[in-house]
Amino acid sequence: MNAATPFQFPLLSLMLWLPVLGAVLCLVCYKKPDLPRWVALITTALVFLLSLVAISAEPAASGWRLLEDCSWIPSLGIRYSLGMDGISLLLVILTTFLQLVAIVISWRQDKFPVLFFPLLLILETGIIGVFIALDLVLFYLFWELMLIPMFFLIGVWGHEKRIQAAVKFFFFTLTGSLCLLIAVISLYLLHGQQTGDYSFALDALKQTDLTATQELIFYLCFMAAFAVKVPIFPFHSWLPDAHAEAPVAGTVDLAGLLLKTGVYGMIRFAFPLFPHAAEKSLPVLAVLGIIGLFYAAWIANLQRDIKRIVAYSSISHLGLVLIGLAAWNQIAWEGSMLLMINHGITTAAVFIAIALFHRRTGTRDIEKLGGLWQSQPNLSAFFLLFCMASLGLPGLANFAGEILILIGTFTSHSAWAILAVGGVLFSALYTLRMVQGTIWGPSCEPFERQDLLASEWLVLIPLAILVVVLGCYPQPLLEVLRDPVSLLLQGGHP
Amino acid sequence: MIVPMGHLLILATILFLLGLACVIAWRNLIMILIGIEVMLNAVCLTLVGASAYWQRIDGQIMVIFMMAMTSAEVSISLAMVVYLQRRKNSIDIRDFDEMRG
Amino acid sequence: MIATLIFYILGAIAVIATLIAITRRNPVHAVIYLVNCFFALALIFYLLGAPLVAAWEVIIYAGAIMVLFLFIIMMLRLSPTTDPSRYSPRWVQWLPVLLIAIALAVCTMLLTGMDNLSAEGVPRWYASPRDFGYSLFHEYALAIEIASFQLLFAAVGAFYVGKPEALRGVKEEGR
Amino acid sequence: MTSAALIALIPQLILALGATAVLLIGAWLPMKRGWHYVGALLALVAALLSATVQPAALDVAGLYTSAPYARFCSVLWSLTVAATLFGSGRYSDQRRFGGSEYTSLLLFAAAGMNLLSMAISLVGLFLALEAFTLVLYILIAFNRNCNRGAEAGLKYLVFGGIATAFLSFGIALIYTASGSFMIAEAFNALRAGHDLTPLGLAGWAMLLVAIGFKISLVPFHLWTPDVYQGAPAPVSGVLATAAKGAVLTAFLPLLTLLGDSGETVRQIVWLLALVTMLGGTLTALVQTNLKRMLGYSSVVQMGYLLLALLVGGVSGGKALLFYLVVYTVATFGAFAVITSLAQETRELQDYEELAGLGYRYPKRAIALAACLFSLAGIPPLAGFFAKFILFRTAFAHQYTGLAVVGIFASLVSVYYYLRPVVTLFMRQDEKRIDCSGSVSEYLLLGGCCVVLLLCGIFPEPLLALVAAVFP
Amino acid sequence: MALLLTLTLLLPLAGGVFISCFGERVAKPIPVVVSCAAVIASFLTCLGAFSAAGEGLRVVLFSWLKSGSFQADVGLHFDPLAAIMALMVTGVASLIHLYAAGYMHDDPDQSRFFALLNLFVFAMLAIVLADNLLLMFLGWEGVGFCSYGLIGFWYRKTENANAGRKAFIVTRIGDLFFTVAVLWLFKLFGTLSIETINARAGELGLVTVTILGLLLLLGACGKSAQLPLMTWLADAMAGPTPVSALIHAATMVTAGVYLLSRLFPLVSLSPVAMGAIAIVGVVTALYAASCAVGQREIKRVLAYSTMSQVGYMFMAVGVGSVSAAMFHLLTHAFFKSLLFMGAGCIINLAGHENDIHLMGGMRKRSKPVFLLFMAGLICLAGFPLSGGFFSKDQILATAFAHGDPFHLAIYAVGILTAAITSFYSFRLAYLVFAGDYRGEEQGHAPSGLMIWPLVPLALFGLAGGLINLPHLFGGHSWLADWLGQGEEEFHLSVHSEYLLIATAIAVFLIGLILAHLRYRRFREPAERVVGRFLLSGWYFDGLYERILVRPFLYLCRFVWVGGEQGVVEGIVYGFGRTFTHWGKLLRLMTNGRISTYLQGFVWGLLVIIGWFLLRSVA
Repeated sequence: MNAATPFQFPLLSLMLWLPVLGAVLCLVCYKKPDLPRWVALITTALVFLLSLVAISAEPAASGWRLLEDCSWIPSLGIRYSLGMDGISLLLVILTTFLQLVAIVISWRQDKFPVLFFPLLLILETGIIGVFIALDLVLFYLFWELMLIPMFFLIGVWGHEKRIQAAVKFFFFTLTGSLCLLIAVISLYLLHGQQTGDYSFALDALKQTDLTATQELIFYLCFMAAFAVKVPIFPFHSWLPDAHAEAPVAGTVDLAGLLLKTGVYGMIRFAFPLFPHAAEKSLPVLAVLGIIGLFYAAWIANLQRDIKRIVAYSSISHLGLVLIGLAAWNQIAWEGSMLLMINHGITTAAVFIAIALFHRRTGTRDIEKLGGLWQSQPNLSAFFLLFCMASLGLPGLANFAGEILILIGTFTSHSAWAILAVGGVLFSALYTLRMVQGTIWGPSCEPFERQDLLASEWLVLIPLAILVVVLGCYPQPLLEVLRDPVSLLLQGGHP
Repeated sequence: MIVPMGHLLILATILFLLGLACVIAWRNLIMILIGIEVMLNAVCLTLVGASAYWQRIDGQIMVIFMMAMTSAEVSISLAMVVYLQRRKNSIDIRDFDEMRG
Repeated sequence: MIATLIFYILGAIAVIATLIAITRRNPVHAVIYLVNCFFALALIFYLLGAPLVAAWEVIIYAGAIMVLFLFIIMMLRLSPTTDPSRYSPRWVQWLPVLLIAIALAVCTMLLTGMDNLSAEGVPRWYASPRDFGYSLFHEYALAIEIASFQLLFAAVGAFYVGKPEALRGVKEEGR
Repeated sequence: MTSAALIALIPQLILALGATAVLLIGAWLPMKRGWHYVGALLALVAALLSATVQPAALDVAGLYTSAPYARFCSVLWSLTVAATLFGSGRYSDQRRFGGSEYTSLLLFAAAGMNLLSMAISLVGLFLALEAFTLVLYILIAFNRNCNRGAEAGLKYLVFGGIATAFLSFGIALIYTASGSFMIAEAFNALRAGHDLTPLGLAGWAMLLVAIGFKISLVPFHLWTPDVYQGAPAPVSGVLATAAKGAVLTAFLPLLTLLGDSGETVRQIVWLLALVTMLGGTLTALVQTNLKRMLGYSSVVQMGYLLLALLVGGVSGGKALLFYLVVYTVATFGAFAVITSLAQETRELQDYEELAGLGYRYPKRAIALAACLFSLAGIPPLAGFFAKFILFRTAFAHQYTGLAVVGIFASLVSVYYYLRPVVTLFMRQDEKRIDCSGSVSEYLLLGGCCVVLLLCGIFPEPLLALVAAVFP
Repeated sequence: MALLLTLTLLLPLAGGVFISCFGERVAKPIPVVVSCAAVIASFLTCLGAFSAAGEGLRVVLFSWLKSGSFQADVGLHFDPLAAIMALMVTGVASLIHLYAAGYMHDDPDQSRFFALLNLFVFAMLAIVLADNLLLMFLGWEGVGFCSYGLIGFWYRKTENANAGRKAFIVTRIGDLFFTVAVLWLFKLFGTLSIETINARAGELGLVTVTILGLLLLLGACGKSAQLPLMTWLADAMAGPTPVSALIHAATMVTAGVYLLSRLFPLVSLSPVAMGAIAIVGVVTALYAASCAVGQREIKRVLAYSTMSQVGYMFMAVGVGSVSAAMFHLLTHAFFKSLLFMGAGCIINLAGHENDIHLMGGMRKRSKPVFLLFMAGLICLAGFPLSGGFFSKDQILATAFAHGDPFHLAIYAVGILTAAITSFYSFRLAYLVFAGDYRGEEQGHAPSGLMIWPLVPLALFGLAGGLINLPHLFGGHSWLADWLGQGEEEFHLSVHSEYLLIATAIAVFLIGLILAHLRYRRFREPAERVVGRFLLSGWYFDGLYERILVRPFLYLCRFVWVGGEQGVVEGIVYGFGRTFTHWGKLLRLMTNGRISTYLQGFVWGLLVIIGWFLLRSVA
């Protein structure tokens, strides 16, 4: 993975920068308010296709399917190096797909579309970049690049308490990532002093030999950033606000993608760079995961805003993912990755359905909603399907990941797994409560009685198909995940 | 040299700080400017003394520049005084605290 | 020897004059006392072998600047009769100021007095106008230019700021 | 005063003589905006020359040097002034103070700043500093229909005078201790073992007070917000960028020349940096006026820059220059936005008035947002790399504690940089204030944004340039 | 064969998917036709594949989850047990579909109903045919979801929806234990294949087996509404009658029994677990029977009786006779679904009146319904030579045959329960059919589609004894042989068998007579504590409300208000407040006064000078 790799078609860069190009185009043609939509749609569609093309790339011996590496800021030792292995591949595809969905679902966004769509596109670049950057500074740049667009998406196009939510989100994330920055710089300096070559490349920095305390401190700094994004239990309080207040596109990206960047950061950077510290921290992670699993589920039981319910459910699910990571074995990790992807799809789908309900009824209050099956049977059916998926009904998306996590965890740490199983029950509680309050019971009066529009069908059907297919036949994904996961497990662990 | 440099410095310091005291104590713009003049003169004294001590001429030359600078500054300051007097009909600096926080 | 004695006397005069000057209620008196101080300083300069500087001290400071002050004071009719209490600090206000000033003075003097720049071996020094002028217009020619520019633009500024008539047809800045 | 010296001085001469010429001709030829453009042109030419002309001799009459470092700075300041002149046409016309005086004063200020960054002799330093300070007294109070302008002028005048006194006393003391005005010699003479002679320290104390005033370090910073608020927006821009930058660039060699004997001084600078970063940040948090907030932000930024000064030497210098460039562009851009949002009679300063302007004036609002984000150090804007390099340098030179404090401060600072953005974009505008801009302003802002973005994505060229500046 | 088996499983799925996707968009009858066709076809294919069951048939469709050492296929395993069960499920389901076609005839959204019904059949078949526990778990949860959707089918009434949710949650609690058992089994054996597990069960230690057994028991309790997880079944009657007939009588509630019989080789290794199963079964049987006596709604009576009959099945497993369990399961499936559908007809006759105290005289209204219903009732009550009689008797006999006091006690309670059973059966009969109509509703006669499917069920129910006729009556206990347990059946001495049969008949008669005396002519019963106690199912709901639900909600509130809003948010906003507070303080320094600002200068200078002085003194 040095400059010696022969020139190849820069697929990654293309995927990465196409959205920015689209954003620029949108801004250029700001005179006509309709054009940005189309530009955004076409761009995201193209990127999606590109990401599908990326599947064809065969993994090399090093595990990387695609690599790009060229000099960027030599005087600081920063290189422009991208790499994509199985995990990144799946996450990138998820990203491009959900972005497409987000664009289509917010098609009728008529408040300031000139800025809305470019921001979405830039956000996409940021997320993709995070998933494929191999240079720590590059990674950090993309990590921060996700921040501004999301901040504006929440703050400008969000709901009632949007400003507070936006600022809160901004601050939590920034606090974490500044810790990350400090650690990165110090690690870089240390490595430079030891070896003489000042570089931010991941592989180079892996070679740094650190004392236990140094390693622990750096590890904690890294984890601070990732823990906020995941979010791990005590650092989660930005998430419900952000999810609840963001517009539908923002929520889709937040729940579907941004949370995953945290986990990705852990497995790609934090664990491999500081294996010993990581090993020591695993029980803590597991405990935090379990706490988050229960804590969030319990709180979700009392929420009235259905978006908040789903938001807390995300925390809960990622707690499960965390447990899987902490179990540190093939099955659990594959399960975690799978659950990340499935959770991305299901939760995004649930949020979309909720947004559609919201458009029709003008409220997200579980007390005011109800009986929507009467006026919107199709939408409600989708909603029911997605909810069932998210409470882990076998045969639907989430179950596959969850059961793998549970099995993997049980084989190494039975107690954690048993607790986690308990957590799964609570997810049923709040999910059913939400379903109950929304589509069953005596019916509330929606503003618009009409069921689904064409564009909404267009979004919901693929999601539904994915939810079912990924539940019944996740094997291809597992195939893709197997080798990279085992590599990371070896690379990360002494 | 007629006196030790140290004594000169002491004298200069006293003058300088007297000027400073004047600046701090007075609310009257004119008096504040006067205080500044005093401080500058203390500086001139130091420079002259130093040039005598080091037997070098450039200390005195610096004094000339300071005088030029001072006169320039004074002209502007007094113009400002006039201007303020005309605007607010006061040269009490306590009357100029519109901007705060 | 005499010179030294005169120096101390002059120094005392300068300090006292300044002390009185900065405590006068009436700016005019202050200016007058300050002129005294400047004369004393001018003499000290002379004793230190800087006749030109002494001359300029008298001409520029005592002559030009102070007169300018007087002129402005007269022009603005800032007599103490206009409510003296408004402008002048009371003793209560002087007290902390003096404390601070003394503290500073002590510190500075201790600091400056620490390395003794004694006058031994330093001969009398006399900067003749000739070599003064020489070095002024050789080494420091550029500086002269800059100073002259300064004066020019100071004049411009003073003129601009002091322009009596307010501009017509411009609404007062709201804020 | 040799001819080589004159050649080396050409840019500054162009500025000064140009200023005079503009003044004289302007008396006969009263055109308003035209003079701005003439002046901008002159400044540009000066910048161009100082960028291109490589003088034979570095030393200029024993007062100044035309080393690459100095030339880099003079380019920077000349450009700033040129931009100010270019962008403030409409603003000054509406207030009827545009024209030859304004132009010539700014040009002369530019000359002063250039000379200040070039000074190698305390006399030269003193003269240059005074040159543009004097001009700024006038420029701050230049809008004669505004009480706040007058008040700001007064405040700057009083403190400027006192600072001058301190500066000159410091110089005098150093001269007394060393017997020379040439900085290098003087500081060599000041050394006593690995510390300075007491007299030298006394001189340094006075210098520090003066410098602290000029670049507004806590606790000498209190005048800053008031003056920025009262002065006309373009002038505030110059105050916040060039005026401070020039002093900093003159300060860097002073501190560097002390070498290892400057331990005591560095301790004080360390302290100043600490209190400046913390005090400035905390006070800025509660501001509700854009110009005041920018004032405090400039205070905090100076605190960061002190880190680079402490490190000193080549690496510190590089970090300093890079940061200074980025800071100048961003801050200047912010003030340019204020300039361009200003109406006939008033500037929009309070956040309340900015509410929702982002919808009706998206271009300028975005520009402001970009500048503020850059100041906050959020990628992909240049501010990020500026901070990155700065803190990296600090870490590398064992100023870890201060660097961490700095990072913490910049974290908190995000809050007050976000507030205007939030009000611009996320509030509804009730009172539909109308403030149309002019083309030149748009060009200027566009330029700023482009620079910020480019330096944020490809900092390499600027880094290389900065590296080339230090031999 | 493999194809047939696959079709058996997939046909209902196909039907369900088709209806749920296009049901709304096609002409009205099509969904009904499709679903009935799908189920009947699946019944036929099952029948076709039946012969292959003898030597066991295995089909692997595709690999579902494969990761590391873990692998779970979508694989079917068709052995006698599965075969008999599958046949029953599809058969009963077909009849019920037909019945439902009539029952739901004019319901606006039939298609949702039939889609769920088909999906349910699929899920149930998945349980039955699964060759590994994960697939079984899929079916297990699937039936849960379908019953959730079907109980709350008339969702406009909140209590219906609540009943559905309750059913889901309570069964889910049981599922937790099942899940843990599955995980553990994987950890132990490295596979989830049922065969392997059964084969290698012997390797396990006694404690492990016991714990596993108990876990599985709890899982089964959830689905089969046994103590302590039985509270949902009575409420589940809120669903449409065919649903009650199919899910809550014939199939889903017996899934627990099936699970235990499936893993019998494992479970039977632990006497403790077996004992626990038996106790749970018998206690539930008694409890439910007692509740059934007190009920007023006809469907709730049947619900409780279902509960108690399933209790009998558990008891059978507990006393170690899978064949007896399956035997009772089958007969019960027949007569209980018959009873439910009959109840549906009766409710129609009574004009959608549920309360048996407001019925009576139904015999006059519709002869056929009366006959069919009575057929079911006597099976339930254990009328000699009826299917129910034989199956129940075999269970009791097996229990008795152990001979040790524990089993004798179980036998005793079983007998007692039998008495109560026959009592409430005939109570029901008298209240519904005897006398004159006491309500004022004007009912309507059920359509033919609702009558005819009952006939075969009635026949099966009455003649059900034949499939496992004891040797005493000249039978060859075919079922036991078929399940390969013929030889391990206990053979009692002839006279003790006669004794047992005599007691069975005796208790039947006792029940009958008591009911006759009490309910021959209708008397409005006085409100009595006992009555209310039984009516409310021993106040178990209130109890759980108090000891589980409320504390849980308090916990949630505590976590939310105390933890989230109090601590977490508090810390976050605390930071902000602190900073702004300091900012405000510092801001006071900038008060616009030049003199104040000068102070800054002076103090700064003082500090600097002072520090320098200190340094140079030192």
